[in-house]
This record gives sequence, structure tokens and C-alpha cells, in this order.
Amino acid sequence: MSVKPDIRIQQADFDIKAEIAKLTQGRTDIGAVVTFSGLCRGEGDTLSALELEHYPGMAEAEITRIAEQAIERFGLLGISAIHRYGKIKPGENIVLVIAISPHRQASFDGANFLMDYLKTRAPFWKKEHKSDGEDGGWVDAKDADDDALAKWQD
Amino acid sequence: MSVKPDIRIQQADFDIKAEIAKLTQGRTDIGAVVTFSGLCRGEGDTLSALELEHYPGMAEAEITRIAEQAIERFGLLGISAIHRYGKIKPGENIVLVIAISPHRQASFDGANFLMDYLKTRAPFWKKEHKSDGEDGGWVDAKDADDDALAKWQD
Amino acid sequence: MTVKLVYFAWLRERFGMAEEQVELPESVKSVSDLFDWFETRGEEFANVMEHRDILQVAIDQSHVQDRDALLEGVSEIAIFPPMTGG
Amino acid sequence: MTVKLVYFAWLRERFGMAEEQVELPESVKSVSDLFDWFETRGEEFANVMEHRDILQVAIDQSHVQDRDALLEGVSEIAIFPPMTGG
Repeated sequence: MSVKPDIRIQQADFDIKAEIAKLTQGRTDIGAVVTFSGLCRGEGDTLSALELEHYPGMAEAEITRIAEQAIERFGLLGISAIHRYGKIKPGENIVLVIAISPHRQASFDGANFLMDYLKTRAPFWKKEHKSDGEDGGWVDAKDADDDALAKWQD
Repeated sequence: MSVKPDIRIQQADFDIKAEIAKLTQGRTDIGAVVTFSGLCRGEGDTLSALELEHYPGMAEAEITRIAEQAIERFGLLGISAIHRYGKIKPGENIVLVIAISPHRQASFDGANFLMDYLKTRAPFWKKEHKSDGEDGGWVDAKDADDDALAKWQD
Repeated sequence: MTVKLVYFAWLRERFGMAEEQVELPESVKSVSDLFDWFETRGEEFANVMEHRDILQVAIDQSHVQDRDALLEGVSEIAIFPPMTGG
Repeated sequence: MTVKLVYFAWLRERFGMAEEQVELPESVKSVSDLFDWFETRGEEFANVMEHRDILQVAIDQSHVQDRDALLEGVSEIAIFPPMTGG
């Protein structure tokens, strides 16, 4: 496989324009770029921040593994993912996925597939900090996220 | 309907980062931003440019109508689309769609739906200019694009 | 009845104009009648009408699929090939 | 056998440590055995093991679903709640 995923786990925010440019600059074989950005929601101002914990090493490896599957399955020309950790406030970015390919459905599917798997397979955990100073506890895994995987089973 | 689509037909390129900011800045209710950028492909360097013609007035109206359907159907918090016209070189942007919502599937579906309809319903036509100076003629509509619509029929 | 006819893409090129103001004959009541009339307007018009099954029509900037759609009272009729945007 | 045990999220908080180096008893051959042994390690460990059915395990940084998976020769075992990334 000559297409290599670009996967980063970092505390810093990302620049979506620069990340798209990294994948597309100087190329004329790309017809479709799909990006997904996941943002922290304020839940009606009840949330002051999310705190994201991850398993260093395994997080990169696991997302890379899933991204390689996406490249193969959808014939992507490139894919990148950046997942942040640490404290993230409402309105801020949590995760970015970019998929590029010649045609639109492959790029949509590649980004969607990686996000669905990342949600349930990448070793990240979210803790809520409430606006009233309370510890909101660890976010529970959602059945809906497991269900979302079903659409990718053949 | 309180959410209004932001639809523009223009010759100039767009700035994806600025366009995302327009939709998301100052908000904390958005969980998922999906963007689709359609680029001009060089077809193995045989193409020197695409020339895009459109039906002024109707193009805006038609994309706005489809975007309103997307807002309603997927519960979007915002949607914008920019479609360029004029001469566009390989590697350059043709179209941008951004869909925002609280949850990822709605944003993916909103952007995907708008693109599928835009391909077959928005009054734009592409002419090819070949690298060897030949007029490559007008691009034929693809059956695959009509087929892509089928997935949105209930 | 006077209407503005608007052409795009290869229709515009083959007709050699982007639009024209025409006085429709009394007999032209529907899209189908309009296409029949085009066939009588000269060789290039007749040639283009060989593709009439795939041609798209917008009346006052709204798509119209029905070839029996009536033209009474409309001001702008656009005729164009299948769209290839996006 | 000496292994590094790694904990995340509320397991880390409840155990009061992110990792520990332990000498596993001879009897601990599988993930299931490891969980049984945890139940004998004191109240907090036993309490966490009430959730053993939903706990996730990674052996040397690879997910392991099978509770009969063997631990021989591994160097790092991570235990954590269902993941909530993205």
C-alpha cells in the first residue's frame, strides 16, 4: 500500500486549511476532499470543558490501523486524522478527519468510516467538567455509536 | 424555518477556514462540521482547464431550495455552499459545501445529500479545454450521478 | 405571446446566441409544442431537436419535467442539456 | 511473570494510579484469570470488577475481546472502560 495515513495525537488545536493543503498541494488527481471536525458542545452552557485522556502509542496505532482499512476499502488517495487530548472548551475542536480521493462518495465514506470506528475503537475517554464546578464524571459509551458501525458490515 | 442556507455562485476561489468560521464562530451547540470540496482533476495532464457555465439566478435559487430540504431532513444547524464558475484549472476548487449539526451523521448526510442533488439539479455545465489545445467538448451527464440520488429516496 | 428564450452550454454554441426574444405562434401552448416549432425554425434548430428527449427545460427559472406543461403567461423559458455541476 | 498494568479513565481514578508493575500469580493464565485475581486484591479492585463485563482489555497495545486470551509472554496489559473518543 503506497498511500500512508497521517495520524497525530496532540494537545494543540489544528488548522484545517493547512491540513487540507498538506494532502492536496501540487496534486491534480484529487476530485473530492471531505473533512469532518468534531467540536465540544456546551450542552446548553452546563459544560465548562471536556477533558480527554488517551492511551499514548496505542491511540496512534489504532487510528492508523483503521485509516489503512479505509484507504484500502474506499480507494482513498490520502487520509489524515488529528485527535486532541487535554482540556477542551465548548466550541473548540476535538478531532479532525480528512479523506481525499478522485470521486465524492469514496471521500465521504472514508471520512465517515474512520469517524465511526474511531468513536468506538480508539482509546480515548472523555470526562465532563460542569459549569457549576461539579465533576460531571466520565462520559458513557453510547449504543448509538456501536450501532453506527453496523452500516459498514458487509 | 429559522436556519437559512448561505449559497453563493462566484468566480473567485473560497477560503474553507473562513467559511467554517462564518458558520461556527461563537456557537457552542455544534458537534460536527462536515465539508466537501470538489476539485478540478487533470485527467493525467490531458486537461488544461474546465470552463463552468451557469444559469444566473436559477443556480442560486435551485441550490438554496435543495439546501433547505437538507436542513429540514437532517436537522442541520447551518449549511453553506459556494459554486464557482468560469475557467478552473486542475487542482483548483470548483465547489464547497459545509454542513453543521450537533451530531456527526446528520452533518455527513446533509453535505452528501446536497452534493448529490447539486450534481444533477443545479444548472451548471462543464466544458473541457484539453492540454493539446483542442476543445474537449461539453462534459456528459453521468448515469452514476443519477444513481447516487437513489439512496435519498424513502 | 412574447417570451425570452435562454440557451446554455452546447445549445448556446450551436444556436450562436445566449438568448432571444421571440413571438411564439398561437399554436405553441406547451413545451412539446415549443419543441415542434423549433423543428421548423431552420437546420440548426432542427438538428438540436434531434436531442429533444434529453433536453431540460426551466420555465421562469424552475425545472419543468412535464412536456405538456403550459407556457401561457410565462416570461422566460430556458432550454439546456443535462446539468453537470458540482 | 512480571507485567505492567495500565489503567485509564475511572479505573485510573479509582485505583489511584495510572500504572503498576505486578508479579502475576502462577494461576493467572488468561484475561479471565486476571480479573478473578483482581477480585482478591482488596475492596476497590473488587468493586471495579463488578463492571468486568464492560471492561476493555488491550494486551501490548492491541484490543483483546476474548477473555480466554492467554497472557504468557506479554509485557503490558491495559484495562479501561468503553472508549468515548471522537
